[in-house]
Amino acid sequence: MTGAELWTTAAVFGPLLASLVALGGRPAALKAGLLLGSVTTLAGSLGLWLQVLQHGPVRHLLGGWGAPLGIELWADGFSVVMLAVTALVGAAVSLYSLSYFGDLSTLDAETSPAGRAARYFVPLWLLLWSALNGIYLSADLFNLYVTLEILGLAAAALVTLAVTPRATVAGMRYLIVSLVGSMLFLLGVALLYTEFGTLALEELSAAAPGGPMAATSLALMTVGMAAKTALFPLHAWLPPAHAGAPAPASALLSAVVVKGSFFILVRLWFAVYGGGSEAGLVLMGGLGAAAILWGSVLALRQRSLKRVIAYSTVAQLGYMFVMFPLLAPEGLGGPDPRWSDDAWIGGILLAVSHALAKASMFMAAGNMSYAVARDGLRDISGVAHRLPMSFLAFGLGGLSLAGLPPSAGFVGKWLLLREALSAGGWFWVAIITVGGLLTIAYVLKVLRHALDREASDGDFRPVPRRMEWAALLLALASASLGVRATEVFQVLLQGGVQPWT
Amino acid sequence: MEGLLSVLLVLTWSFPLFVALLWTSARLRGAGLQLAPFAALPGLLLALLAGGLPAPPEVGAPMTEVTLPLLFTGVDLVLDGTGRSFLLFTSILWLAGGLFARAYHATDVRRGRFFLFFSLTLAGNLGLIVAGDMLAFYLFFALMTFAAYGLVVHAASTEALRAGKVYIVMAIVGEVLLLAGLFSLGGTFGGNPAFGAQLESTWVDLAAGEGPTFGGAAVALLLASGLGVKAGLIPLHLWLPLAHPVAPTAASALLSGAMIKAGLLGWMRVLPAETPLPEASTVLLVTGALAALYGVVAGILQDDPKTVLAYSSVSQMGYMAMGTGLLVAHPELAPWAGVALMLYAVHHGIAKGALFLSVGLADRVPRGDGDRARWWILGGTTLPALALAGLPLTSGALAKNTLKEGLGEMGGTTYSVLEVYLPLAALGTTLLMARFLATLWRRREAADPGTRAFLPFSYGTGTLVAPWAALVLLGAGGMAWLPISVDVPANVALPGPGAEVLVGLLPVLVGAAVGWVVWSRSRDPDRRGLLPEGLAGARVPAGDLLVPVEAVLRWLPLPNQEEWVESLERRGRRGRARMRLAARQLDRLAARDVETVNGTLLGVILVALGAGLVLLLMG
Amino acid sequence: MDVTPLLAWDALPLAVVLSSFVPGVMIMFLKEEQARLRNSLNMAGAVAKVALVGLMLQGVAGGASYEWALEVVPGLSLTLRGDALALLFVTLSAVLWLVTTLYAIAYLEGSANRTRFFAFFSLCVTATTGLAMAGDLFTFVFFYEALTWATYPLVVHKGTPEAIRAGRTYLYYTLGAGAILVVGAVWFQVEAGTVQFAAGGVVDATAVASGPITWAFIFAFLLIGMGVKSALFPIHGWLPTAMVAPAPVSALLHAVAVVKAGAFGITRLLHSLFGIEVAWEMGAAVAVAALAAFTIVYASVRALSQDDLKKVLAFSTVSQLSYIALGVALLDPLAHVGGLIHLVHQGIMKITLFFCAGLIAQTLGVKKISDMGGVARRMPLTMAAFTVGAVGMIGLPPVAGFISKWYLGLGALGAGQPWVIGVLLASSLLNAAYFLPILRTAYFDDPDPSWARGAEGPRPRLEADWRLVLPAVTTAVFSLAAGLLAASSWSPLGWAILIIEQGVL
Amino acid sequence: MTDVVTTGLLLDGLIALLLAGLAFRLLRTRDLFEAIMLFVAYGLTLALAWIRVGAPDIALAEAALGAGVTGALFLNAWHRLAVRAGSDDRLPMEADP
Amino acid sequence: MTSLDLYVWAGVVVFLLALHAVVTRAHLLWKVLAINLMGTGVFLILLAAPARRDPMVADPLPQGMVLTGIVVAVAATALALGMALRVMARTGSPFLTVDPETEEPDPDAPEPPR
Repeated sequence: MTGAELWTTAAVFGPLLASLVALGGRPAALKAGLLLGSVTTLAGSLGLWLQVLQHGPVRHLLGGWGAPLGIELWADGFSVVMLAVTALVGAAVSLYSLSYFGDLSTLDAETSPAGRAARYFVPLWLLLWSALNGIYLSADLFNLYVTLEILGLAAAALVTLAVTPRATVAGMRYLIVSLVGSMLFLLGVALLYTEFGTLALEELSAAAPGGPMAATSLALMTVGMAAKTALFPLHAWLPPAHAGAPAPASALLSAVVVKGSFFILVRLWFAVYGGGSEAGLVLMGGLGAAAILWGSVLALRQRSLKRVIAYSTVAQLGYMFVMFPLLAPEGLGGPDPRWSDDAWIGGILLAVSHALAKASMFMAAGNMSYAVARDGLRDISGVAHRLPMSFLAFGLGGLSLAGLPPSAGFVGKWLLLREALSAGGWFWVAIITVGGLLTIAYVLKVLRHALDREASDGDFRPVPRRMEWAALLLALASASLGVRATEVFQVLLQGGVQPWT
Repeated sequence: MEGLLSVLLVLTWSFPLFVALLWTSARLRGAGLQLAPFAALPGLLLALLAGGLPAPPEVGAPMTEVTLPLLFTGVDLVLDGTGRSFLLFTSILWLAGGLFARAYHATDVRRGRFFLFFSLTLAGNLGLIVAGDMLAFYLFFALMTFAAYGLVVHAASTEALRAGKVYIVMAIVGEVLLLAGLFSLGGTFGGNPAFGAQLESTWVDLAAGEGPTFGGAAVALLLASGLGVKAGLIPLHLWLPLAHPVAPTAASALLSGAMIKAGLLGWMRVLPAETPLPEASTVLLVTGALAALYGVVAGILQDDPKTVLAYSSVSQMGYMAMGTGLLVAHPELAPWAGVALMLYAVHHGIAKGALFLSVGLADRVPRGDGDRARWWILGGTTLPALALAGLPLTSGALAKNTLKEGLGEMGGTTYSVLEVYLPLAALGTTLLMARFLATLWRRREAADPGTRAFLPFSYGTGTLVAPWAALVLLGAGGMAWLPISVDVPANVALPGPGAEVLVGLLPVLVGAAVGWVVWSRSRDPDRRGLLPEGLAGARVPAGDLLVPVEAVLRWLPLPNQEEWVESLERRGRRGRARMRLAARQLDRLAARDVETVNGTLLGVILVALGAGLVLLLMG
Repeated sequence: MDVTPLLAWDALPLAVVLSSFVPGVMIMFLKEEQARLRNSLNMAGAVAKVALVGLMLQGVAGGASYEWALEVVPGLSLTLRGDALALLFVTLSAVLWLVTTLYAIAYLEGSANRTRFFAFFSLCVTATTGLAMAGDLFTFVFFYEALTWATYPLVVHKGTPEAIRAGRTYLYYTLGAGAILVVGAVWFQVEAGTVQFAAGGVVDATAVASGPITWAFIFAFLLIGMGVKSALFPIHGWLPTAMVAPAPVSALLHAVAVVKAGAFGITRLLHSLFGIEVAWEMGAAVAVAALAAFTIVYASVRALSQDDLKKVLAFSTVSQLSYIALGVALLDPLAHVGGLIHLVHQGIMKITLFFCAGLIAQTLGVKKISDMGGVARRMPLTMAAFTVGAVGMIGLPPVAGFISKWYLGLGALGAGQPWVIGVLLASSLLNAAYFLPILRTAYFDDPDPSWARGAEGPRPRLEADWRLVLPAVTTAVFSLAAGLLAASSWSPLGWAILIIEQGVL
Repeated sequence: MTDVVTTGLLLDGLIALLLAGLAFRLLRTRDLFEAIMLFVAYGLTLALAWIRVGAPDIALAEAALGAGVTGALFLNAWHRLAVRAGSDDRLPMEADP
Repeated sequence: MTSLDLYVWAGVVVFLLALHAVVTRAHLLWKVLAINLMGTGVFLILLAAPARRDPMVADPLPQGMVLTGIVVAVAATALALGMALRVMARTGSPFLTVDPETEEPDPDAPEPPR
């Protein structure tokens, strides 16, 4: 087995195996599953990272069969970065979930709701992890469809682990949106296959899809993925679902699950379709801009902690779509459009930064509501003085989101701005800037309540240290990534925007 | 000897500073209190020792010099002839004042604070005399000015605080004007010119219009008026008549005797000696002449002896302003005018000091001791008063005659005018002195709150009387020592003691006669008012011009800043309220986010897509 | 110890930055009760920083220059450069950080959340030293924005509604302008092709002439970004509000870090990016000068009507800061000297004033000027220090403030802008008008009888905790010394002249 | 041949129409049980269609999974709903709100 | 018009009808039904449309995909029905609405006017 094969196998099948282990249901099985999943994905992503950095994109034919029937795994810089971020977030969330549901060794899975939640959470999460890694490493459309479907089902199930009616409804709505999205995607796949007779991304890319059928299929897949990514105006399912889920699930959903469909979108638009059409890119950017504004404004108006963060996800996802028009600053004319490295690195850095920061913020928020047993902004008054580490984590996460140094968000925004300014795209400049300010405003709103000392005399339930550390470590990673963004830069250039040309 | 002088040159101002520094430590404060009255001794010593030196080869050349290159922007300390004269009488005055104050404030609970500011002011006053460059002068000048505030408001009464306010406001205005002038000089020179040749060449450039700001005359007027606040030049004298009566007696003596001379010294130092500036000269001459006369008129209409003396200072400084005016316009007059000005300064400083101390002494005459003591005081006081009036054979006459001598050299219209003006002014001074003696006689009670506690005359005699007597004697016997105290250049011959005795005697006699007539015809049972019937009700309020100025300021509708800010904030609140309203509407919209967007929008998008799909498939 | 090898160590700037960063991060993970360890870490960091800065000073005075860079993404790197100009600011913040740390330890004794406070306190200084030594605009903006958020927890430290409001105002202003700064910086990079700082600027005069409007906008964006921290007129509002923070924070805000970062930024903008000649040709420098001049007068007028001592000091800061901008915007080396030395002078004088205000508030509970009657009798050392600061602010000799004013004035005349003299003098007048009444009240009014020392318990030897008094007196002595010994080569003035001579401005 | 082709086309048209009609009916009806029954019927029709397009193995899977298992799942859900609806009249079985 | 075209058309019609129903029918079970129908619509297209190019050769890839798709659809249906039943159990309603009577106080309720 070559290195690449080993690492890809570890990344995809490690968590799957772990999920099976965790199905055992006993605390030891849950712990073993989490450990196995974290270790295999961390090792797999690190190994692949080095591999890709040194040798460029790598491929792995599962079982030795080639297309069309064999399953091919394929990794370039983009895959590896997403894989690594997911591994980081996943490891932290795994650590977090060890304590979130209570002491696993004393939990009675049969009678206590927390025990039941824990028993479902761990295998579901590991399954989800495997699916996500599968998405990042998929080389063909059908594979993407299957992993996407698993991802959607597991994610929706995670939301419903929270027992409140609100969360249940939100989870159901999420499931429906997700299934409809998958159907749209599958329809698009069908059309593509009809037209080109292949599903392998590389071959499709070589065919340079064009014409009405290809356009329709791209439109269908885009709508489907946009619904799953909660791109404005298809975002409405997200806030109740992400806010309603248990904290570790919220962290996963907001940080990495939406990135799965985002990953597919980027692959489709740029790797397969060579950028699609200019108007289409601007439309995506415009939707992203609208998402930034609308999500931020609504985040500002929320009165519960997790809702603020959930709406913030809507807004931050907008940034990743603002990347779309900036990627091709000189238009798509000609066979080989000049892709902008600035926009590419900047956009992906923002995605990475958002993933780390959002996970830490949801975990920190989980700690705060864990301590006060409530979730309203007014209920967490004074929590900064009781949970300084969680508060710090939230603050650091917030500053990453807002794109303040030393976070990767700062470097990412700098690069995006540089591209926008070089291209004279003042609209994008304004959106990026205003979005950052609105981010500050809603993060500040939470900090303000947390800092309020006058009302800090309620009952506090002690928060396990492990949960605080998980949030803080991730926040620190997100806040300090900017200093070493060059690592991400190097690996992202392996393959780049359009890896098959 | 040279080394000793250098050390003294530094000690002159640093010793008082050191004494002041002791105040910051609670333990050493007592020692500081003991040392403060003698803090002027190094200065006096320096002046006396330098007097014994052989005269320097040329006028204005330094007798001794120290450069402290690290200090400030590099400080030159210089003692030249002018400086020695000023240092001499100034340190004498400070010594006398300090000793007087030590006794006078013996039971004052705030005497610690008094001597703190006393030492600081002293450091500034002596420092500016030995300052050899522009910025060093300004440094000490500012120190003196601001520290003296503490002396003015020492009593902390309402009047004292008002006087202090006026004093400090005018002082700051003066500082600003002075600094503006210094900037112009510095900007022309490109740094900080030393007094003497460097400054003179700066003036040459300025007068030639090469300065970055104004012409020479304007700069000279800026400097003159900035220093003129200290010198009590009309109309910048407003603080003088307010501050003198309320300040402790010793402080008044120092303010009037020593500190206002700093203004004069400043004029002599910074204004050009060889570059004629006719416009500036005219202004100085006219305001000086006005001040000389106005001081007399306003002074006669006062009741408080210290206020009378204050106006007398205004009047006397008017003479010195005239002298300076001549100096600025007529470089050829420089030696004469310079000598005359210095004589004036020394003479007036000592005499005025003596007069002020008299008031303080009179305050402390115990009631039981009656009139005999008062007669003694009055008798002693008359001597410096007469000297001030210019009685022949006194220091005043010497100063006046020297000035005339110089003017005679010059001739011309100015001389003719002055020939008439000066005797008239002398007459006025005599009348003012008469009025002062009368008000002093009437004064019965201590004016200084906080020192009302009865002091046995016997206790205070030694310490209170000794400095007073010393100053009286020095003031009266000035003729004997005054010429030695001033370096007289070879081309200037001081007039002898007998010169113009008759001319000089006349105004004094006339003044005394008028005083006698008014005295004897007064309807006042005490016959002590010494004010003609017609003027009995007329009074100039102390601080004269200030009264209308204050009225105007009160009347001016100055914009109320707080109201303005308030209105801005009101507007901000209204804006915020509007924003809240908009936000609530947004909330309503957002509450429908889920249903609205999910249902309608999703439906529309999907149906549109489906329709497009069908069309494509058909095609 | 032989320090020669250290003197040639290129990573000295990084060591200076880390000397506060490392303790700061360590403190973040300490428990609230570990006060001794926390204080030791803090003081060790502060002393180490001063020592390292001392080394660099020695090196730079001998003509050396330090540069350290870390690539962030290709084309953008964090560059730290220790040259004479950077060291002017670094020395100021290192020294003042040391005294402020001592002060803060005593000031906050026994209060809550000290771990957070001191951690961010260290981070603040880290950011400040970082931006002081920034070798390019990217690094500058990096630390500049970091400074903003690092200060926020300090401003809201008290956790009162008022403090939280002030924190919000602070962030809205600074981050709002920070966003504009980032756009300006990126735009600058796009147009100029570089973000390097270089003496005399990196902007080509002919490029400016061909696209004057673009460059005017870039300048305006950058100026707004820098101007908000240096509290230029329309964007100064956060500073008086932020005075609700504890006294050591105010000291940090007003003297050591935040506002200085802005003023230093304006210096960099005018000299290292555009170059002062180009800035004058564009008309940008004169705009800065005019804005600064207006701010000087306007803020002083606002200070006149305040009764809260710290608020007066805050408005005074707004006014005094613009001296720096004014000085560096004029086209004359003497004016640059004036502006640069005021960077230091304002710092040491204002920190003295805030120390004293904090001392008085802490010891006597007095915060309003109208309640300050007779404070001088109860706290003579404090008021002596305060007097030095106030006199310096007015610009009276021999305190440092006069030296600044003198060089500014001479420079203004040299640059052919005599109107500046009027502004300086008006400012002096106004400063006197609001500082002198404070002194009068403190020295000449009668004290509150309840203040008598030892009213409860034994009479302490000193008027207050020595760790509070010592910093105030120290900085007061600095203020005096910076004026009295201005002509020495190690004074701020001497160093500023070295900066001009070495041509690093 | 033509007949075969025509017959085949007719059959395919019938199946296609049936698919569309069943789908339309089951999505429009207000009766849940009827809808589920229609869905099972739809599934079986679909299996026919799979045979017609030449995928008999899929037809098998469709009949077993698509119609059989899914239908059973729906019936189970309907049953539970009906049981609850009997005790709780707030559970509508038919109408949209 | 071949028979394959007919199936493609049937797939399109079913897909669109089902899509419409997913959006417009509020009842969860109908939504799940509709999603199933959407899937079958896609399967029809997937099998029939590519085959139009060369009806004689059976293409194994779409068949494999549809087979997998059916399995996935069953799994999804099972999960969806389970969740729908949970929704009904927890909210007492088969619709995607939250009944205010059973819901805990809304943390997002507007603050009372001051």
